[in-house]
Amino acid sequence: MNSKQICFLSQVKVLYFARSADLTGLREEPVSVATPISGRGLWVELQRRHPSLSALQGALVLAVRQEFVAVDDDQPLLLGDGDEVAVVPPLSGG
Amino acid sequence: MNSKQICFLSQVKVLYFARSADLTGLREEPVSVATPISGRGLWVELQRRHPSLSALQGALVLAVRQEFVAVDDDQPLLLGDGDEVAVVPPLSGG
Amino acid sequence: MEPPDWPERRDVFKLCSDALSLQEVVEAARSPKCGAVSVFLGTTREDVVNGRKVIGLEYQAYESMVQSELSKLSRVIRERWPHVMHICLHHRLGWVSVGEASVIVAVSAPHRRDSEEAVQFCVTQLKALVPIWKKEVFEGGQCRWNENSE
Amino acid sequence: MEPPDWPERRDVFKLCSDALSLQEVVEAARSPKCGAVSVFLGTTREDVVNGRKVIGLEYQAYESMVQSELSKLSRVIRERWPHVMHICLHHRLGWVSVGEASVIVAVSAPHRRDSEEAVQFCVTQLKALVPIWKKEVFEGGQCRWNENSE
Repeated sequence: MNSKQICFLSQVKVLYFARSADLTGLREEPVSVATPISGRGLWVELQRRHPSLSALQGALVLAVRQEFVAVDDDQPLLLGDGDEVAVVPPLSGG
Repeated sequence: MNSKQICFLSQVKVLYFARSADLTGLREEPVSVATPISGRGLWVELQRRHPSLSALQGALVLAVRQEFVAVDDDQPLLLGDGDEVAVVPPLSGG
Repeated sequence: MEPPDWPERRDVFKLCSDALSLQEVVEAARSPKCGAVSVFLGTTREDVVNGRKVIGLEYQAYESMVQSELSKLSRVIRERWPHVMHICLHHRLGWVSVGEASVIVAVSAPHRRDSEEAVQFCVTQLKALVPIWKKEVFEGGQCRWNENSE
Repeated sequence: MEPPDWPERRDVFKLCSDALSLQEVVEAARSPKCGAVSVFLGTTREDVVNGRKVIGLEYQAYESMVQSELSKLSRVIRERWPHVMHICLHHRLGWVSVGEASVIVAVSAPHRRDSEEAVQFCVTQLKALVPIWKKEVFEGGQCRWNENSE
């Protein structure tokens, strides 16, 4: 790691819904991520842990602390321990 | 009466609703009219019987056999005994 | 999408002097073929006109013509929205206290755009064309025939 | 017409695993200040997909985010339709058989244009933004996650 970069490791709670829960076999899991991290960075990390999730590529967003974040968003997000990150496949409520 | 004109006398049933019932003090009455008669002719005849009805002038239509007819309509209508003619003040259903 | 051929399509129109039942109107409109039921419920509003408080409404109708106008209206709706399944409309007659429902309309369709548009159109046309009148009755007993402004 | 200042405005949002009550939703939305309640009832449609018959739906939600998205949605509705009084939305979770209601939304306002537009907007935004998912369950037990097409 480059010594000029300062980053922190936070343990976030990742929630899987609908097809993403089927693909990972999980409803939720704790995940350690280097923060700040972007939506894109989170999605790369989640796919690394669960390669099956790439089946959803192009058809999902994330929710970070209950706010939607695109999986190609490069805005850095500062995450704290216990923050919720959700995988949000296409919605079908109503 | 001009001998070339042929007309018949029919006894129609006139129905009064809403404000027209208040103005005439009637819910219905039998009225003899020379037929064929237009919407305009019917309205003239009804006002002759009940001058108070002219308070509704400009804000009502008639219904002849349950079809709306304007009070300035000159189309002749052939009425038979027992046909319904209704005085229809501005609607306020709903 | 081809308009479906549904022999079971229902029109249910009722004038009632008792309280309207929302459940009854919606049940009459529901169908297992439909994903959407749109409903309008019109109620008597608390109102003050020129300082006088409205305590209720008194409805009157030309009943036989109400039925014929509603049948015509149903034909127009089914022509414009051929996917509409059932149409149910109940309207109060006589005395209606403030807060009570005076009309309930429910329309079902497979998809909600049709039921939404049809129920709105139905209420608009009801107010414009169906021979029903209401009188506002004020505290103290005075009253005044109303006029739909739409 | 000046938007009124109504301290009693209510938002009632509920996720339920039992059958929805139309009466409860509409009662929560009614107000003596309002002449109009517009209601949408979404039901599970009898459906056949690729020759397989749908017997029901299984709903799942990100419950805490549903609440926060619905609160945001209410703020947007009240900004666009300042005359809207109450907003009530109940949504089923878990198993819903064909023919049962999965969602009921009711909105009240003094006049019907506001309640009609607001209820439609509410359902559109619910489908687009509120984290709820449904799985179609077919005869024989296969199933498939659904996707709102609007």
